[in-house]
Amino acid sequence: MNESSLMTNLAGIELANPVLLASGTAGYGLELDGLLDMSRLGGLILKSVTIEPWAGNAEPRIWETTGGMLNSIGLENIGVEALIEDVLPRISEIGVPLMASIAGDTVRAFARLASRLESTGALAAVEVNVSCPNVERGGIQFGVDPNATAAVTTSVRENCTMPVFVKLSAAASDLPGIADAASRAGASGLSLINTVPGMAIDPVSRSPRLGNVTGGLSGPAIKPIALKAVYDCFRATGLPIIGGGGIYDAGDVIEFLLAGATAVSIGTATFQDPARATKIVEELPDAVTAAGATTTAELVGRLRTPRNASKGKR
Amino acid sequence: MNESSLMTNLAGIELANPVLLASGTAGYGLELDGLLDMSRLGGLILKSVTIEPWAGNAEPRIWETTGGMLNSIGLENIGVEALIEDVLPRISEIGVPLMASIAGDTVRAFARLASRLESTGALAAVEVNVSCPNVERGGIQFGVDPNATAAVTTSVRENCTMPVFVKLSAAASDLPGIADAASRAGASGLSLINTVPGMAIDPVSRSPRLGNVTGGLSGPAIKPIALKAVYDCFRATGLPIIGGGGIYDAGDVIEFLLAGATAVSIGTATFQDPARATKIVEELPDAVTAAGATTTAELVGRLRTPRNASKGKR
Amino acid sequence: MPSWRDHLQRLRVAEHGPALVRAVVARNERVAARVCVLDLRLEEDVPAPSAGQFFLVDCGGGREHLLRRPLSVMGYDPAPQPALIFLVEVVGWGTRRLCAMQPGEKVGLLGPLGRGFGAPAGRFSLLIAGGMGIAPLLFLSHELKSREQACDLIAGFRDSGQVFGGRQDIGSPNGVCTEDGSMGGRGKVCDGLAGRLSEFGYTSVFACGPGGMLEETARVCAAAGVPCQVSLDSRMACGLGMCRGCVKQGAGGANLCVCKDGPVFDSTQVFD
Amino acid sequence: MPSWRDHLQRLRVAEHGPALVRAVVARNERVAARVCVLDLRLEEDVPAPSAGQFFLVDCGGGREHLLRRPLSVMGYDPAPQPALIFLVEVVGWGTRRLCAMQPGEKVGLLGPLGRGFGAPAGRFSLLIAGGMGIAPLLFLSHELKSREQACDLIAGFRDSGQVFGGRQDIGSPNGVCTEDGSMGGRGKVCDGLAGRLSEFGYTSVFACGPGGMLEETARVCAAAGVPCQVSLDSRMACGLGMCRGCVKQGAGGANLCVCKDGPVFDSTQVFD
Ligand SMILES: Cc1cc2nc3c(=O)[nH]c(=O)nc-3n(C[C@H](O)[C@H](O)[C@H](O)COP(=O)(O)OP(=O)(O)OC[C@H]3O[C@@H](n4cnc5c(N)ncnc54)[C@H](O)[C@@H]3O)c2cc1C
Ligand SMILES: Cc1cc2nc3c(=O)[nH]c(=O)nc-3n(C[C@H](O)[C@H](O)[C@H](O)COP(=O)(O)OP(=O)(O)OC[C@H]3O[C@@H](n4cnc5c(N)ncnc54)[C@H](O)[C@@H]3O)c2cc1C
Ligand SMILES: Cc1cc2nc3c(=O)[nH]c(=O)nc-3n(C[C@H](O)[C@H](O)[C@H](O)COP(=O)(O)O)c2cc1C
Ligand SMILES: Cc1cc2nc3c(=O)[nH]c(=O)nc-3n(C[C@H](O)[C@H](O)[C@H](O)COP(=O)(O)O)c2cc1C
Ligand code: FES
Ligand code: FES
Repeated sequence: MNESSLMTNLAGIELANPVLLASGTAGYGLELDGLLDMSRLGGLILKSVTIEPWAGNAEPRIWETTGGMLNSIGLENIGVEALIEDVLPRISEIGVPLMASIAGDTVRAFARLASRLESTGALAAVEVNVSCPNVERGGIQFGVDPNATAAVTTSVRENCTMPVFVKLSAAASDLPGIADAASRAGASGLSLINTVPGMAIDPVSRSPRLGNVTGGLSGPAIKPIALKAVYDCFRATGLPIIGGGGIYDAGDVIEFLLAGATAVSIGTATFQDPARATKIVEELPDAVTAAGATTTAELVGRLRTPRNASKGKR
Repeated sequence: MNESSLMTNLAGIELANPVLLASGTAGYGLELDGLLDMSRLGGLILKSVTIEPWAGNAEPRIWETTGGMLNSIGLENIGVEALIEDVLPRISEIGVPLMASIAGDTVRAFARLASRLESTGALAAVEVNVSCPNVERGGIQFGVDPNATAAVTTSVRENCTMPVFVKLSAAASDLPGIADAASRAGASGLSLINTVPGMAIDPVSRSPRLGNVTGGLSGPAIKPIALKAVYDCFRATGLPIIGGGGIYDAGDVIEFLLAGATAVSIGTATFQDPARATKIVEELPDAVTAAGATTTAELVGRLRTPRNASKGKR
Repeated sequence: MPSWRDHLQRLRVAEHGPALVRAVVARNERVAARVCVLDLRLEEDVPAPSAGQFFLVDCGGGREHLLRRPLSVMGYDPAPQPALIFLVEVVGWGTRRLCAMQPGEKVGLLGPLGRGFGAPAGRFSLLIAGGMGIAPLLFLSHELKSREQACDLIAGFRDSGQVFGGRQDIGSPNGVCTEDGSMGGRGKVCDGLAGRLSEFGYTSVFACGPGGMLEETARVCAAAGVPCQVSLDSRMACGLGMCRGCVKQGAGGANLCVCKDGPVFDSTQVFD
Repeated sequence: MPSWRDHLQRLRVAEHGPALVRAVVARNERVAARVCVLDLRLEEDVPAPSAGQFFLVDCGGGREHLLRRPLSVMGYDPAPQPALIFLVEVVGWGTRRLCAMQPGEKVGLLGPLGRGFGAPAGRFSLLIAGGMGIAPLLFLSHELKSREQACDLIAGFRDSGQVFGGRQDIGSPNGVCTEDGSMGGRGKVCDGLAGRLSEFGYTSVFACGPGGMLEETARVCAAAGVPCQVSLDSRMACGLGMCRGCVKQGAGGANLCVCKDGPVFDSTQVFD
């Protein structure tokens, strides 16, 4: 089994393999230089940017939990102009597809960000972050509302020609309905899932562990939730999906592919080991073989569901 | 610090301490006899019952995940008549407050169950399970819809005089809104949270780990999600709350009290150790002292939130 | 549906019911590439287990690996200090942890659980083990022999990395085969079972192993008119019949609660 | 806001940047009730750390405890085989795991990370340590002395369960006190600091310890006109400046990235 077995077509973007670094856990990519061979990645999703630089939330911003972590960074970022001027020229040298992630508190802001980023010619796609649990406006409030999600998607779609991935949260009563709204509004694909809203408290000082009180849960703890989100949305929309949430090894990647993801994103696991994503790329061919396949592409959505999976039999 | 420091008034029910066994992880209580001293519990919430006996879902039904487990039991239960005839007379001997949990696929079914159970005189309260992720109808579909939740609550409220706790799922876009709907419909309190929808896949056989494909996630992995649900719903409604989800030790109990729970439920941790709930009761006075309090009651909702917890500062 | 009345009748048997006890690793011996024998000294007493019963073992997973792992009793020594012997194959986190334990480390146990093997029909029993299924059958063989009831035990393994050939105090199988022929005969343990039943005139069969092997064994026994008891495998959470997590569908669609009503069932309860 | 231009300028320094390496526990010595000294032999080379820099240590938590733990370098020996020395106080899962490690066990390291202490102003430095803050200050004291720059190191601890009095190859503090008086003098390490500064004529102060102690030190130094560098503590995820998890609000509300722009800052950057 060779490297070509990992070739991935993600909504028209050719990736050498389906393994991407997730938004926000790999910064602007440059920080990881020297710690992993970034040219071996399928691609890189940059930290979400807003129009203006943003300072983020009160400290403390992170807390480890059982099998995961909470964060309330609050989208601290350098702003789109600094991204374009300082980051893109240098990170483009790596030679793998780059995706920008955009966040805004108005529909117009998303549209402006998309068109401004498209003009650089340096990006393969844009990810629309309507699911950040850590900002007052424009985050998860958009992503749990089908109309707001559709409005943002439409305006991004109309303001750029790049593939548009809408990143959603699992904290929606009717996630497939929201995915469908994004699909109808012209999304090229979905990105699932963002962190799950949560909190932690110090039982001695009685204070919240995060300065922002609540935050977003990520890591292996949420993997079952993320897998179901991918499974449900793949069945509801058939759109290409970037699946992630708790991925830690190549076996986890196979699970996401089977649930319906075309590519995957590695987030929190990068903290455990900055080189984890490339290790996963190395392990992936064997995991594909173990699953009885010869390419990752042929595993997408190929979960073998039992015949007798009936809910509530008597 | 003595035992009286744990006395709890839960919507008018006097509990010796705030520690309850959760529904579904302690069966009908009788099974645990001899393994823990049940008379030392605050109370016991029985496995959810339906009008007719119910056989549950296809196997396999459980799968361990990082920091938690998935289950898709599908409400297998002996039916309300067997509960009344065979279980209640024997379990009542323990002498701690008992709560029944009821599940149905119509509003009428919930009402019938409540009135039938009230007639026994053996129960301190009823928990309304509108949040089971593992049944085709009448589970989480009710619990993520404010109107359905209100309709079920109203009909239970009108058909019994016991305190009514509505058990909700965190998988709702607007959980505080649903809690509020339950409150307006006459709920005496809330029970938060039921398991979180999720799934797992065998990356070798390509099959789901559960016969029912999807299931509900419980255990420490979901504790941050559960705490936030309690915090949000306490602030939205002020109702007494039975908080739970991933509780493992007395420190976890303090976290839930601070977030706004009046009592707590121990679920999955009972599998790790059938006597865990009573161990928690034993540890609780020290944890209360460590939190700088003299009674559990004075900790309820007393999270110390920072002054500067502003979302998205610049 | 099983009889719920029966189910409830069996509850509240605290006197002879399972116990929560602590044990200390007295010895941990690697007996094959992936298998070890764990001798545990009990710090408190437990009701005497019978063959086919099992314990839920707390491998020290804490919050991170919550569930206890089911392990069949392979040997039990009531005196002078009560001790249990388990056979463990490394398949995942918990069994890896157990096989890495050093003498002196503590383990939490819940048991004995479930219903073990019933009395054999007739005078000559065949015990058929697949993989770690050998553990409860060595215990059964020991029990039968101590009651002077004749039996043969044959054991099949995937490969030599799994073969456990017995130990003096526990006994050993009468024959061993591996699927890849790397040790003992080559083949599956129930190959030629029909011929063996008639040739030696076994009057009762006991089987423990993978599902496919149990089904094949049950089929051959049914055809030959030999009563057969099978011990089932299932994932478990409580081990006490209360969570309904281990339930499997048996003959006629009935719910079989493996941890409480089993793990041993008459093969006709399990297979149509 | 910090200058983002600056931030990005400091990126892509792979040549001298941190490395991901494996190390082997060479020695693990309990030096107080809650504290141990861990000598790690590096299997690969790392850029030479300077005093105040730290490593993110993978304590083997896998999926269950994902984050690496930050530990300051207390000692570094480049030859013959490069080795690092850390001082570890048990406070939770990761530090408990580290302190239980046996010689021969492997540990993953990421580092050296951050910016260490800058050059002292003037000729006579005072180093003030609170708790485990002694680790980087012993390293700094060693560095200063090897450059023949004079310094005194005073160390305060909560109680005797935390006291580390130094080791021959690392050096030791000039004075030790505990808050409960259970070892050395009784009191806090910055009690009477103003008097000490003027009495001995220190020209530069370096401090590492709890937030309150740093603030007090900074205040006294500012009043006395003595330049002061402080090393901050913060929870960390990446250690590389990319997740913004460690960011603290400094003077004038500026964002301080503790892992990358710190942990050492000029006290005026931190406190208004
Ligand atoms: C009644 C009974 C008796 C058993 N006796 C023995 C024995 O004597 N020796 C032995 O080596 N094995 C025995 N097993 C199988 C043993 O329980 C599993 O191999 C073990 O639970 C795997 O745990 P793990 O953490 O290593 O694997 P993981 O795959 O990490 O476990 C994940 C989860 O799945 C469960 N699980 C995985 N495989 C099995 C399985 N085959 N059966 C039940 N649950 C499983 C685990 O308990 C755990 O909850 C028995 C099983 C049962 C039901
Ligand atoms: C730059 C720097 C240098 C440090 N140097 C040392 C040293 O030399 N010796 C020493 O004993 N300790 C040092 N610490 C503190 C040490 O990192 C924590 O005590 C340790 O991370 C606690 O981990 P745990 O798993 O034992 O505790 P847990 O409470 O289980 O940890 C939970 C989470 O919180 C984080 N955390 C908890 N306490 C702290 C803390 N005080 N600082 C940062 N993160 C924390 C952990 O990293 C982990 O992510 C240093 C901290 C920093 C930031
Ligand atoms: C520290 C941190 C920062 C994050 N920042 C962003 C972000 O800026 N934009 C975004 O879309 N997602 C962000 N995420 C979410 C991740 O991209 C990812 O969707 C989530 O963490 C789940 O995946 P994981 O479990 O692999 O980390 C962030 C996550 C973490 C832990
Ligand atoms: C095996 C299993 C069965 C359950 N059955 C029920 C049930 O019948 N009714 C109900 O309301 N909740 C049921 N629950 C949910 C628990 O009561 C509890 O809300 C949930 O597991 C979260 O708490 P925990 O993390 O402490 O387990 C079940 C949970 C498990 C793990
Ligand atoms: S394992 Fe809980 S009922 Fe069998
Ligand atoms: S720890 Fe990630 S930026 Fe500092």
